[in-house]
Amino acid sequence: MSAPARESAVPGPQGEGAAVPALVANGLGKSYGGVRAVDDISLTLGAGERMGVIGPNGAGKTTLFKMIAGDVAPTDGRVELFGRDVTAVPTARRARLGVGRTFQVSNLFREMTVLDNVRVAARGGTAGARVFWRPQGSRDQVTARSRETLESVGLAYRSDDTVAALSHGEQRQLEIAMALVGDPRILLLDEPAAGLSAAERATLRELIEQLPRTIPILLIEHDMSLALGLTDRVMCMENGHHVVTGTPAEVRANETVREIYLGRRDRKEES
Amino acid sequence: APPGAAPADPGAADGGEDGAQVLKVGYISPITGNFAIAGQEMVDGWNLYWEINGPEAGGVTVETIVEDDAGNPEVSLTKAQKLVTSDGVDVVIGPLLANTALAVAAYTSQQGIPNLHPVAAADDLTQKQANDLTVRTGSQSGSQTIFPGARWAAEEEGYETAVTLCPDYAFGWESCAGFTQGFEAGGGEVVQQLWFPNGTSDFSTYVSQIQAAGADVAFVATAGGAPGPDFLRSFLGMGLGESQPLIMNCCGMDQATLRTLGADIEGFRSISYWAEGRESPVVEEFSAAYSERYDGRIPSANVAGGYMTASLVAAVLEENGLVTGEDLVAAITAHEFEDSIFGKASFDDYNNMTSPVYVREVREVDGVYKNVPIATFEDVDQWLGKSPEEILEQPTYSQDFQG
Amino acid sequence: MFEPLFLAQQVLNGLSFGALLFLLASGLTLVFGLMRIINLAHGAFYMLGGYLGVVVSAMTGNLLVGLITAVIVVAVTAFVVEVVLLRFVRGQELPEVLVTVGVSFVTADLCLAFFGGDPRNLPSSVMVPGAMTIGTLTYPWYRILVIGVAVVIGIGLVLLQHRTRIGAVVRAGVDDREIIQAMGVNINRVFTGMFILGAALAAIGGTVGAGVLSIRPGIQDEVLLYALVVIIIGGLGSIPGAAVGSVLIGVIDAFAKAWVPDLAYFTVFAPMALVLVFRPTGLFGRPA
Amino acid sequence: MTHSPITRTINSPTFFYSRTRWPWLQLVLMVILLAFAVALPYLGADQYVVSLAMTILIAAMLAASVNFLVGDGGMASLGHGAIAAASSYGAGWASRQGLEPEMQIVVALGVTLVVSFVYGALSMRTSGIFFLMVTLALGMVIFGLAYRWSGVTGGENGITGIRRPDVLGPYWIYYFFLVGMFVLVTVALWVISRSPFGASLRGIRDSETRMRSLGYNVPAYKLGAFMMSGFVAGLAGLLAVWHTHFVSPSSAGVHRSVLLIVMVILGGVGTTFGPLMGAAVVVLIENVVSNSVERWPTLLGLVFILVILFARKGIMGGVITLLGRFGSGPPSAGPPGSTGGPPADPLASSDAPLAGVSTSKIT
Amino acid sequence: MTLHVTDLHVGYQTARVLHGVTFELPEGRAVAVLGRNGMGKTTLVRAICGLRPPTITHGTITFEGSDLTRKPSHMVSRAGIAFVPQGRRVFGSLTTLENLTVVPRRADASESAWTVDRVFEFFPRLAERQRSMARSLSGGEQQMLAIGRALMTGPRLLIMDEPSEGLAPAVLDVIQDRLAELSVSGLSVLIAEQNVDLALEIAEHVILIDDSGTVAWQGPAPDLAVDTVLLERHLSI
Ligand SMILES: Nc1ncnc2c1ncn2[C@@H]1O[C@H](COP(=O)(O)OP(=O)(O)OP(=O)(O)O)[C@@H](O)[C@H]1O
Ligand SMILES: Nc1ncnc2c1ncn2[C@@H]1O[C@H](COP(=O)(O)OP(=O)(O)OP(=O)(O)O)[C@@H](O)[C@H]1O
Ligand SMILES: [Mg+2]
Ligand SMILES: [Mg+2]
Repeated sequence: MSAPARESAVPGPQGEGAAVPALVANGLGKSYGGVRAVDDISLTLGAGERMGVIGPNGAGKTTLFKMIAGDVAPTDGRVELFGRDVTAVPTARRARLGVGRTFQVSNLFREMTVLDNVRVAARGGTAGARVFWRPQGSRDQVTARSRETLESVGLAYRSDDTVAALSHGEQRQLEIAMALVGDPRILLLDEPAAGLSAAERATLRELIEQLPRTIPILLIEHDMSLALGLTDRVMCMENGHHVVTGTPAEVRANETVREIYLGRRDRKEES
Repeated sequence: APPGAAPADPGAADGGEDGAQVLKVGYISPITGNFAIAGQEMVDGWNLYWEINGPEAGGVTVETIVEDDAGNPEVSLTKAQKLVTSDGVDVVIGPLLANTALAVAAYTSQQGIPNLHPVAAADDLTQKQANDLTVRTGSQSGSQTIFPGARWAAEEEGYETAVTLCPDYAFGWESCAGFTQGFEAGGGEVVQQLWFPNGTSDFSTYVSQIQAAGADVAFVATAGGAPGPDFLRSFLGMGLGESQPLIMNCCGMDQATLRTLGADIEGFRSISYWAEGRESPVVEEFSAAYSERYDGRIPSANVAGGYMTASLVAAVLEENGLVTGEDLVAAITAHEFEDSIFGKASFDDYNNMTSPVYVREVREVDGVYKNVPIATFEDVDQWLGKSPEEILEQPTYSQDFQG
Repeated sequence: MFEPLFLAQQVLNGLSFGALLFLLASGLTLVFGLMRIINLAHGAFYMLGGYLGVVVSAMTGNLLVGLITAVIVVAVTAFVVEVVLLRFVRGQELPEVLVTVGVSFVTADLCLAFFGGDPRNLPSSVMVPGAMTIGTLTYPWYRILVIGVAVVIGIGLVLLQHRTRIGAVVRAGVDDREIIQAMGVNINRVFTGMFILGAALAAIGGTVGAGVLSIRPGIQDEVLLYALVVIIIGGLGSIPGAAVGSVLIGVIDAFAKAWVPDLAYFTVFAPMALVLVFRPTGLFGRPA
Repeated sequence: MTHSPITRTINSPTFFYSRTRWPWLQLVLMVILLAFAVALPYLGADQYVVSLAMTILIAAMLAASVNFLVGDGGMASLGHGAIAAASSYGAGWASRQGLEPEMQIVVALGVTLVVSFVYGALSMRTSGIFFLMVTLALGMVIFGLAYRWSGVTGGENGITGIRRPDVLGPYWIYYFFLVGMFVLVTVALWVISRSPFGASLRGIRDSETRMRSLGYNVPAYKLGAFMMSGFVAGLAGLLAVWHTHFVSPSSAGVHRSVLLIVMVILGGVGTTFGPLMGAAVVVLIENVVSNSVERWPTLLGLVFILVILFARKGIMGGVITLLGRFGSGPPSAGPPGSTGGPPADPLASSDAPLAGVSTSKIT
Repeated sequence: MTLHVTDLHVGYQTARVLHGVTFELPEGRAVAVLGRNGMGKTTLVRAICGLRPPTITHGTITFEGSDLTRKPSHMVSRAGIAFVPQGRRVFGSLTTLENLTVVPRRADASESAWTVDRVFEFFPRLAERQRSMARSLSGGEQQMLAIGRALMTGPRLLIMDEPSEGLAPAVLDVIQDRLAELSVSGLSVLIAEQNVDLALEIAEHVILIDDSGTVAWQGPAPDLAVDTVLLERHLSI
């Protein structure tokens, strides 16, 4: 249908016998009534590749994520994960294929303890989650990994509190832990640093950097040091459209991007 | 035996130390909930008798424990169980509703305790599920009452076609079966039968259908409560009051209906075993006593049932002194009333009351509305002119089987 | 069964029953749809209003006096219930359920103690007498009046919801009570007002409805069930939805009773089950 | 689907109790209750009192099945009375066919599983109030069937004379059997609720969207939970019919289901012994207090209101809070460095009446 | 002085958070509250706005001479304090426009005369989306709406809890500029922020809250901006 337009930077490995790209989005579009939230976006995320998505508020970044994750059915276009067309596959099945994600707005189990949040995330929809004949262990592998992950985001000391008693930033930390704990094969991070203090941002940055390079990451951020500092490529969107894709340096230098998005703060930083 | 627990001793209450004899009565009735008014009336009738005549008969003191079942069969059963095993009553009276009555009767008969029914109308109580310990003491069965009235409608009033509207469950099927058989026995034809589900509150559709059916007479039965007035409101509203002859059953045109609709339904007719407007000293005495205690109200069939049951028990105690168990039942069913509040009453082999049936008309008598008899049929039994065997062998009444 | 006269009459029957259902349901939609309070005492308010309406109209011979008395007494009751009880559990559905069930039990039982168990109807002397006649079709004026009252109330509520700021304030309060208060709205007072309005509508329904359905013990549960069904079919919080749901149920009920009488038990609940299975948010409902 | 946090209040107190918090309390209570239950017939209780205890136990089992669904799954069902009734009718039908009492078990539980499956399948895509209404509608359909399908159900008169197996004949043996079944059901539900499956259910209760994005097949979990809860309800239905030997449409009515939810909330949603407490209060008022108090429905209503006013989390919730005051203090450790300490008294009390919005998910 | 907070102790049922916070906010000035996640910024701000929980156990809050301690939040709002909550919390089932018009305007707010048009001028993006349900707005759009909504009450003091969250960098410039303009007309600002750059640019005065639940440092913003030790110790920068 629509041409697999602008997608360019990393040549797709099609037909070359190389590893299948983790994610291929092809001409994705989404309309809400008259609003065209996303319009003809294509991108390919190769194994181990880290890509940033930036753009002004309301550009369609989150909507794009939702189409990839399966929350929202695209009006046009296709999504492939690990070489498989998943356009019609429901969210849960995509997650079981290995999609891990954070939500822009924390989406947590508010009445449960922090540890239980992570444990439920760790089990995903696997058989382990269906065990009903014995209580959750406190020393099993799932619990151990959950505690480890909490430790790594710096939230271990709150393990036994209910989420409702966490501060906003702490909830954001938990959000990240839940995305990481399930051993995802691809990570979609929607503004993971929002609400985090500088210290926690640094932790987050380390955390992402230390992730195995094999896990491809799609990252939405308004914090430029993360969006540009952690990624190999950056795509900028505006009003649902694709504006430019390139290396962080290229994108930062792009006049349009500076005008519609970055503002003077970034310019100042540079100078 | 149960560990440690002393088994309830049903005989313990009979002989008090001072030799006074006591008949312990457990009285189950819905005093709260949706059927509260009927249930309360049933209790009032019973109490009224003892208040007038004193709590003693034939040297036996009658002690009553009243239990509320709220019209729920499960609760009814629990209460029956409590009365029998915990209070050790000699006889259980009630409950009111047919389904609760059947459930309790099954239990009490199994326990060897007599069970008297002042109001419950289910045919089965004294037919298919009849037993030696269960007596219908204050009412008739659903089909029994309607049968002669229906024949009268065909024979005397000359109606040739009829449409019926009855509730869609056992009581309704039985009432309509009584009507159908009686009407056909009188040479008429039932052209259409309508059934309304329990819980119907808007009757306009059925009224339209009755109107559309265009039969000579409409027979409408309800089990008491709101459906009677609700139906009549629609019926009158559509302007059928003048044009469509109507006959109702006992409970659709009971005092509860008269109290709320009174003047609007003057002249309306119904068939019942109870007629508060009958000119008879016993009825007037009873009526006056009741009115005096219950701010001017006129006794309904429920009150009458309770009162009748009390009179029976009293009469039996007078004659025999304290009797319990099957003896009590035998004594009751052997008793005959020449002139009870229902008229001449006796019992058949299946412990059902054989008594008159009245066709009644709503009239204003001294400023209150009463059902006044315009035709009377004496000695009506529950066999609809057939033999007991025939009736017992036929299928249970339903929409599809009306006898 | 299919003659035009009969059909016309059935349509009117369906419409007037639907109008009655709307009267039962409108207050509940308001409270439940806008405020998300599952007010299980709604039926009890209807009952109380109905009894008062009947008794006072009969005493004064004037329907309007009865209506006003009913509205006032029920509104005061609702005020007490809201301020003394519900306010402490607001937003917590399960405790709300228990409190309103409790209120319903108490109210209904006290009504029984006070008004007795007789079914009560408006005396015909205070009702609009007579019937409308068009050709061979006759239809009671009172039932047409019920349709009229329902239409007026419906329009009023739609205007309230969409043309006044109060509608938006209530919806905002449901979305986030804490924040609307922090924006300077005394949301407790607004909610109390809405709750009282809902109860007052129940009282109007009870009084007007008493000309068609007897008020009696047990009516509170029946009314509540019907009202719930109607607003679920229509979609929570949608007044037009409740109107459509009412008429739909009314008409289905009227025709089903005539055409498929054996299914009359299911005419109310089967449509609801179907709607919910195929459109879980109701006909006019938006996903939450 | 935009997930919005908008309706959420930060810092809202949790409405649901974690069952893990007071294990010793649950244990002690369990032992005390069990000892009392076993001793009851030896304390001179007559048959009626024992029978009343049986009624409570059965109601408590039913309430426990509802409690599991609403406490862990956030699904408040108004159809559990009807499921239990379907099971009772299964047993009743078998008994009418002259089948052995043992066969009743097969028929009753078979019917239960079918009915629960249909319920679950039709309701699993809904939640909150919509779930409530779907289950209500299905319950009404069963109620209608019980009334209308009189060839099988005996219509409104119901089915009488349903016998239980002879081994359970004497009432006190049956009583001990019921105590055993109650313990079994309670323990089973307790285990399930603490299991990974139980945690998954609570996840669904709190956020279905999150669960989907974690890979959970949400409808399947809900269906599973419904089947489990339905099974318990069906079991209770069978035990009920063996107790009263009788079933009628009123047992399928909404009234019963409403009372079940009421028992659960009264006792404390999500607590292990809440259902028993709630059932005991309701059954005792309905059956015992009604002997002496004429206006007992008013009393029952007042009890609901008072319990909620003074213990918003129900009877057991109140007990736990009360013990928490005297007990080891709050379970939460403060953030590192924050001077935790026991809560100051004014805090403990003054938050209560104004505490914000609960996120319990009924709507 | 417009706002006085004196020796404020605040906590929750399960934990005490603030142990004696004292500061002042002069009229037309901006004060920033900084601190790492979970240090109690939101707790402080909510306590001032009269939101519960948390509960104030000790201390006083006065605004323009009147005592606001433990006043219900609508009274606080009517006194002239507007609030941008953390996490946006717009009214999801109202449209963008309704979100702005639903809030009552303060009686004596005429001079500042906030109108829908003026808010739309601030955030043109909102004008485009004015008929959309707020719940369907993007995160950043919701944040703009939350700020616009607070302004619509016509406040004398604007309290913002992390207003920068989710906003694109260019929008922050706009906010900074507009706040500067507004302060000229006497609007005071209290801002809790994670974006330290932004906070230091907007605020003249800074309060640092640390994990003891007390004010670890307060002083002029420029002082903090150059004090790398402080920044490192309390904000890990
Ligand atoms: N369910 C919806 N209905 C209508 N419009 C929607 C819906 N969801 C998103 N939109 C619109 O689509 C546009 C893109 O939204 P999206 O959330 O993808 O933006 P974004 O790029 O993530 O922005 P931000 O940086 O602010 O998070 C917005 O203008 C938003 O209002
Ligand atoms: N409702 C609550 N019950 C108990 N503790 C709470 C509650 N809300 C917050 N807390 C705790 O109080 C402390 C302060 O929280 P607060 O939200 O004020 O932090 P904050 O400084 O705003 O953090 P952030 O930058 O993450 O928003 C935290 O440790 C938090 O866990
Ligand atoms: Mg976004
Ligand atoms: Mg905060």
